[in-house]
Amino acid sequence: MKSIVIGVIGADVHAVGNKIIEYTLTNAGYNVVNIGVLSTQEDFIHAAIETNAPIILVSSLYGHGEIDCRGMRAKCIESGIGDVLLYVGGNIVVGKQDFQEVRERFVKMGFNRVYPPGTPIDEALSDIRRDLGE
Amino acid sequence: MKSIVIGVIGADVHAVGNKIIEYTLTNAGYNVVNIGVLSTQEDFIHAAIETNAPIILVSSLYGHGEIDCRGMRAKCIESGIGDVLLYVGGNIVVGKQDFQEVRERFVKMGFNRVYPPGTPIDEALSDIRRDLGE
Amino acid sequence: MTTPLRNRKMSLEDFLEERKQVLSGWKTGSDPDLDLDRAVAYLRTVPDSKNFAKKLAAAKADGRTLVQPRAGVPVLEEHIKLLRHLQASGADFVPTTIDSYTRQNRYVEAENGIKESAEQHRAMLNGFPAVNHGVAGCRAVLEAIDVPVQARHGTPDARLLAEIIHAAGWTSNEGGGISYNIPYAKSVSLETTIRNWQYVDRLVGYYEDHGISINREPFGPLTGTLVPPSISNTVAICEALLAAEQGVKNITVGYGMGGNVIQDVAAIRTLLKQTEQYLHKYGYRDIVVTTVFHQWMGGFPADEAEATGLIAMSSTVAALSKATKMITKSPHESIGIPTAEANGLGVKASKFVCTLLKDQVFPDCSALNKEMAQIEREVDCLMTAVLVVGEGDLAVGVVRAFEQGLLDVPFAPSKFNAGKILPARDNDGCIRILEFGNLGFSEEIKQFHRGKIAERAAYEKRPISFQLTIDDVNAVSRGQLIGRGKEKR
Amino acid sequence: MTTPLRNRKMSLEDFLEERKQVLSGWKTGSDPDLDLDRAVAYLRTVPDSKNFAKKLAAAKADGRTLVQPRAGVPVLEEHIKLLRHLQASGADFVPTTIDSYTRQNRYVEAENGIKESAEQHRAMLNGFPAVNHGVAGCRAVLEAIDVPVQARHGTPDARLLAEIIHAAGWTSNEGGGISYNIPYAKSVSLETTIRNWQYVDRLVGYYEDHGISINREPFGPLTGTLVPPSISNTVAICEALLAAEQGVKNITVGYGMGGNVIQDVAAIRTLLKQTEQYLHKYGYRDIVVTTVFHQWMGGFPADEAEATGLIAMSSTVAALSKATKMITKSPHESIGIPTAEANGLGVKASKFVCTLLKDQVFPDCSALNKEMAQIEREVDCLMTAVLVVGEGDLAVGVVRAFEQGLLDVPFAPSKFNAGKILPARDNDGCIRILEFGNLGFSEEIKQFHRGKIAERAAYEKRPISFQLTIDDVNAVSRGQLIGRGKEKR
Ligand code: B12
Ligand code: B12
Repeated sequence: MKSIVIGVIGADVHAVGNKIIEYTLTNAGYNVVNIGVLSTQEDFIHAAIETNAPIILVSSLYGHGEIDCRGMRAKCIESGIGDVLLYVGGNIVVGKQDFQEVRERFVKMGFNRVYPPGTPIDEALSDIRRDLGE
Repeated sequence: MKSIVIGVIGADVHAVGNKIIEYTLTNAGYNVVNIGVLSTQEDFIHAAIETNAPIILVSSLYGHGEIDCRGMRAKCIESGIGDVLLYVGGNIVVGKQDFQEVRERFVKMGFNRVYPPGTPIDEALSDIRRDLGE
Repeated sequence: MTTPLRNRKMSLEDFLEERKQVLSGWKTGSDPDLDLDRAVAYLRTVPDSKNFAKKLAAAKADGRTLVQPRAGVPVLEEHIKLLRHLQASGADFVPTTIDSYTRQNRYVEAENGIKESAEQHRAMLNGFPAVNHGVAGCRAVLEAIDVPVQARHGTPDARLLAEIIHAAGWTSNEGGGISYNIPYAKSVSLETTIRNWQYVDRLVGYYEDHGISINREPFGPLTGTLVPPSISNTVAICEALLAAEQGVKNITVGYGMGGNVIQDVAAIRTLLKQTEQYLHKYGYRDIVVTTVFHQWMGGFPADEAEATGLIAMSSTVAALSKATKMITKSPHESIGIPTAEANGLGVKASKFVCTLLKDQVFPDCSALNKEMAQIEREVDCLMTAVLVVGEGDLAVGVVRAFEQGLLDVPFAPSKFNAGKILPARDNDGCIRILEFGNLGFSEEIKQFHRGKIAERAAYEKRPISFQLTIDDVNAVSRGQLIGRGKEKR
Repeated sequence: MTTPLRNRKMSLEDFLEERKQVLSGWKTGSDPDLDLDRAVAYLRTVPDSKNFAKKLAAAKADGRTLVQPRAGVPVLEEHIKLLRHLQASGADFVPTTIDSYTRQNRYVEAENGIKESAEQHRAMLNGFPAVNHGVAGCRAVLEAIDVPVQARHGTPDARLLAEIIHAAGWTSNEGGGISYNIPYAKSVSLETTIRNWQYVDRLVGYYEDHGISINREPFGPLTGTLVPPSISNTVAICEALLAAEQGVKNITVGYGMGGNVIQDVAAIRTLLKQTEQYLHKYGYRDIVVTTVFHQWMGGFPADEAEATGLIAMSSTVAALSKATKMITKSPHESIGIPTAEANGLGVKASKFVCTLLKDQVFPDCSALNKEMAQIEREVDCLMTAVLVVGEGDLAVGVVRAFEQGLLDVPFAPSKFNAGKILPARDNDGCIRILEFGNLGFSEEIKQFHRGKIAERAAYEKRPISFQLTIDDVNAVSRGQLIGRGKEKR
């Protein structure tokens, strides 16, 4: 069973989506490592190292996602998991912005996949499967 | 007491505003000659001639105002009341259009004053007073 | 026409005889697809999902409120585009609003309007001239979309229009001899329009006899302006009875939102209940009655957000009242005929609310029961007055009742309407009557209304007068329900 | 702190002692305007029209529902512009939503956020960092507008924030030791937050002692997600009692719309009734209690027209429930912090509905009475449980009740919340409980909930499971209230 690290980054306490993601991915057959809300980049990375997870799903709902996610890829590289898959979703920036631009910003920051607001986790499942070579 | 001719032009049956205009102008001290809904240009002009009214208030609500009002000034001139004041108000064109343009179109057609949707008759009263030299 | 007006089913012969003349009213009347056998054959091919009558019956069984906008533009391709957009926005039924020239049977002017609209690339008519477009044009509309289509208009003489739209597979037609006369005409007699609509209903009866379900919808809101529910409900019941006599089997009675939530729910509930009661009483037993709630029909606020607020508030009341259908407005209402986009926004907001509330009902309660009982009493009183003056004949009764002001609709343009009553709101915002003219109310009912209005006037510390009515007419577009006097604003 | 947590008014000395430390938390704490005498003097100059407490009391007397949006941007000038726009849109009160760094007392990051926002000309923070802006900045806000200002946040330790905003003339502060912990924190103990909020309330008590009315508003909706009314009402009552003990005199208890109209009206009515009852019971008699209804607090639909529909539908319910205030959402809700314009649209639509319905009330009826009685029973049961485990002390009781799961909030991030209960809707859309954990409900109450959920599951022909909860969480944003199983969709 492959492990997936999930959590909500930064000073963000939105817990509902996180619980739904845990439930859905567990049902889909993954070993879900949920580090919960108010998690730092380090929390995510440590959890991934510990459980040998090939993928990290970062949630950010509250608007500070851009600040909170900066440098995360570099930290992964430093920690020796430079090729871990990084997904991010939720309401990752402040306000209604053109999502093409937002995506580019996060891709530049080293995220492999970037989801617009309200994308239900079910819709991301096929991406996960594909990226994990399943 | 000065006479004011009011009515609703064309195949238009919107009667509510017309009744309110009658009530308001009567209260304001005018002799209101109300020819009602479904009135033709000729109906307005005859009423103005008969009552020696210096002003005609055309209402058009239903959207065909532009077609219905064309040539009205010419008909007034033909009938010998070329200098009668012509006001038009209501919802005088189809749909939400830029009102500057709409006004110009009606001014070109010979209307002295052109009112945007929902202008209550009370707001036009001061124009009437001024234009009648009161 | 020589036979006197009676509420009696037209014989097939008379109908077919009159039909020849009707079809000769405009060139499109000679289309071979107007042959009744061919029309029936075509209507048989219309799937249930596009049948208005069937979809409404199913919604009633489900306890859902379905939504339908108003919409119509002159040019065929544009009209189809518009309806497709509304369908995509969630409309359960699509309309085709007919232009005002067609409503007055002025087909030459309608023809000019189509041409000019096509040339100028903007709509010069306020609707779709269905008669000019003919059966082929109307079929093109039906075939381009996936939900049932209805004609909505305000036509005193809609005989040719009805022939064309039904032969084109449109399975519903709005209107009636009273509701498409009194608010929509000035000098057409009720006798004429009732006859015309007997024909329209007889046509539907013909189709029913041939196994084709077609819905008919009296226009409930009348002038849309402070109409007391008992008056509009009485008119709806009369038209339902007149339609049933001609063989109509699927009727949607309507009501335009008044603004007091309890009165609105009471109005829809009694409308359904009393329409069914009266139909049964007069022996029409196999008729499916549904209801339609019209979102606020009076002057709208100009601000689009406020207008949308009013639309969704109307939807909340409609859904809780369990009306079968709701006619939606758009954020452009106070300005002009909406763009497809604005119209779609109205549909979306409305549909969202109705779907959200589909499992909920306004609860039974004494305030509601009292208002229902009041409306029922008033309707019974008016119906009795109509039948008494009609010496037992409903059609005759309606004509005479309007003549004598026993039935009277506020703000109506028709000279066949007495125009003596003045409505105003009471202190809760319910629509009551201030001045009765000769309205067929009992003294007891009048006392009730007087008391209610007096209560409000006292609260506002001002005399009872037409000023209350005026203030109430203007109130909603200015963000108030009750047009309060200065003291209480 | 050495004294054990107790629900007892802080002595003036203890308060002033602690105050020194609080003010040293960030450089803006040393502003001389934070001197209490100077602050009182400034607050005396704030006109009644900008006093939150007074405006609410007047609205309650009038039976009106006033509206307030959420809003806050990092840069001062931009924030003022935003609030002015909202005021012009009709907001009766303006908010200042505080950014999430400030909420965690991370003032350094907040400072960076302000700078970066100014440089990049777009908001990099999700709110207004009031502590960083200090008394002068906050006064500039107050002075730029004509209605009362409130801070809205979610801050476990809001002591410094409270000091700054009140000294700046903001006459209301949202939050509480439970409601700004359980939904907003992960590892801050309830003991800590209750203490912190005792301080915040004691500060308000100080002002009250000096003749300054200041409103306090526990955050009613908690996680905003399927919270059964009895749970949020119990928390609100506990916080009202805790605040009253510290000398607060003007309290607004809140509730987040659930979606079933009757349950929502019942929740607001019982919230007012029981809060007043419990305050009286414990000897707090001179307190003005008002209510605030939050428009739908869960996931919103992405479509703006649908979102506006939901906003206006919420407003209809709020107005009929006679809540004193309503917190509005915007058509951008599901996407991100709204533009000023989108926020203003939400205010306009909401205000229009509330004004239109100001003379109407949801009628008394047995369905409503039943739901009210149910909520009251549940609240009494939970309150008893709290006081029993607290051995008579409310503060202690709250801490222990959460520890033991006697009080439990669904979907809360806090590890001091048991997180064992699972809510789900019944067949009418009322929020009930599926899995009780250790919730302090009597067996009789549990049976009631089980019966209601079983009814729904049977209707949907599926087992009772967490899937119901999940489907309900997602339902509204997808246009449904009840997340029906496949069989009944
Ligand atoms: C009530 C109403 C009806 C009722 C009318 C009942 C009756 N017989 O009176 C019914 C339901 C029957 C109806 C029918 C139709 N209506 Co209609 N109706 C309205 C509505 C909702 C309110 C009108 C009203 O009574 N307002 C209250 C009165 C007091 O205000 P008022 O009429 O605007 O008049 C005031 C001012 O405008 C001003 N004023 C008026 N004239 C003048 C003139 C001058 C010189 C001045 C200074 C001021 C002035 O003073 C008046 C008093 O304060 C409006 C939309 C709206 N405004 O919200 C649509 C509206 C006017 N209707 C419209 C349409 C299209 C129709 C129909 C063609 C189609 C349909 N919907 O069925 C038919 C038309 C039939 C026909 N042949 O005319 C459109 C017109 C579209 C356009 N211009 O682009 C509107 C704008 C709705 C819309 N957005 O689509 N309607
Ligand atoms: C409920 C809610 C709250 C509750 C949260 C309770 C709790 N502790 O969980 C409360 C009221 C406490 C709250 C507080 C705040 N909130 Co809030 N909140 C919401 C709301 C209404 C719903 C969120 C939710 O639960 N949705 C339901 C779940 C199931 O959906 P979801 O969270 O979107 O998650 C799903 C998908 O997004 C996706 N997903 C999520 N992450 C990821 C990651 C990947 C990789 C993938 C593939 C998919 C994915 O899958 C999930 C399951 O299907 C949203 C707006 C909305 N969506 O309508 C605002 C919203 C998220 N909140 C917002 C804000 C600003 C705040 C506050 C800062 C301010 C405030 N309003 O008080 C505070 C933040 C406090 C903090 N420090 O975090 C903003 C964020 C703005 C922005 N990004 O521009 C929003 C968008 C509202 C708005 N438009 O202003 N909030």
